[in-house]
Amino acid sequence: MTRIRVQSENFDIGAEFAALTAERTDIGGIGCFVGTVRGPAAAMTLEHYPAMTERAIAGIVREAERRWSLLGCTVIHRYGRLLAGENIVLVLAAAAHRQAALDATAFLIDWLKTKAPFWKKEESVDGAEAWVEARVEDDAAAARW
Amino acid sequence: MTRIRVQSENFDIGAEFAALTAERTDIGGIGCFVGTVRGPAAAMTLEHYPAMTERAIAGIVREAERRWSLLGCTVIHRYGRLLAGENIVLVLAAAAHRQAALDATAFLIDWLKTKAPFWKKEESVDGAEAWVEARVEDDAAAARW
Amino acid sequence: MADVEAPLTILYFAWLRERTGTAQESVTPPAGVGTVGELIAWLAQRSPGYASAFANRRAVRCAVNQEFAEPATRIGPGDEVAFFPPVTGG
Amino acid sequence: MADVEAPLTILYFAWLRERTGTAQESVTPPAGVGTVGELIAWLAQRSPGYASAFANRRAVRCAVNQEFAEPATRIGPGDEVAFFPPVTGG
Repeated sequence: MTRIRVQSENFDIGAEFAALTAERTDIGGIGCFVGTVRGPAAAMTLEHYPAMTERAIAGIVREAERRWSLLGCTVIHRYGRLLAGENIVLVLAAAAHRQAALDATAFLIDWLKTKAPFWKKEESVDGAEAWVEARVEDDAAAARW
Repeated sequence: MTRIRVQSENFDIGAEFAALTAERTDIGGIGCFVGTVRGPAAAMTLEHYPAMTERAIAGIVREAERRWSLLGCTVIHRYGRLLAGENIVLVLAAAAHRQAALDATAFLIDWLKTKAPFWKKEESVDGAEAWVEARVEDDAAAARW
Repeated sequence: MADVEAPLTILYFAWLRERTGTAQESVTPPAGVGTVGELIAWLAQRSPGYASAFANRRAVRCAVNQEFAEPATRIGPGDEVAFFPPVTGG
Repeated sequence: MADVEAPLTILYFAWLRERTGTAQESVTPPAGVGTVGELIAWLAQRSPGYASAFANRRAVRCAVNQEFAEPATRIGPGDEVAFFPPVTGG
């Protein structure tokens, strides 16, 4: 089962694990990644391209499902203004064996970072704003898969 | 902050995330792995070596902290009889950047699998019992780090 | 596909939106504008703000009808073309 | 370190516990038993159950005082020695 949501509100990590694994006895491992707003930024505003975002994420999830035998997958990405420490993104990947679950989790976040249409603007504590620049390391991380 | 627990009762994944990240603004990503009892086994009994278990896990966590700049780490491992679908183990690793969080998570579960003193006995649906054999793949996964 | 003559919907995100001063517009490029690259060249000469938005072509990404596109990607009547910096979500 | 003459605490886990029929015991090995490997050789000749537990030495792991040990690891008076199969937790 694939769940994709793009939303401004926070997500409930425990509830998402429960929804992914409820009534299942074929899962052996669930990999998870949660990305959060890291200081020293006071806040971050995430802009996205609504008409494209869900389909871009769905394409990334399909690619993960093509590469690994996944038994379920959840991607939730927030947009809007988020304070330091708040959750930005949740990735869950369930599989019979841990290696598939862990690899798919890393793949999903690496590709989300470079292929999902989100842009971050950071606010420093003194109120200055700056668009976050794409990192070369992120391209390298996405390209290794 | 390092949290290690060896217990028979289940754990609350959402609460463990919350405890790891509460009041923190230095974390950029949290990696997580949850291992579960996978069918067709009806249940599994986990035996462990109480005097050694926590110190073995603490040694594995120290090794992770030596290799990556972690901002927090949680390992909870259950013992006793667990039904298919139940949680066995939780690993959380928080870091400023996602690669450290994801790598540390994979490292921790790979090393727990081969260096923490737990043994699993599977019960099939017809009541037959058998000790789970160590897998060569697990040794290979632990050795790659 | 023929050169573009019917309106295109163009979207701008992040600092491209700020520099062009436009989030969305409907434009009809002149004959001869048939690819993303040709569209960029035409847009860039419309105003200093647009010129600034497209000054560093290597920093500009594009999607046509919500799929990532290249400078050589052909565009046609009614297409939705979006310009934005390299993505930084996740 | 001298040969073992004082009691050792020995623990058995998983199928080693089942085959020896023992979870924990206190033993005083004879002089000449100063390493894990020597202890295994001595234990294995105590009964058919113990022989069966230690029949495949490659399948037996050991910890001395809660630290993983090798056949060459020396053991001394009062040590806690545990025998178990390769671990399968996680």
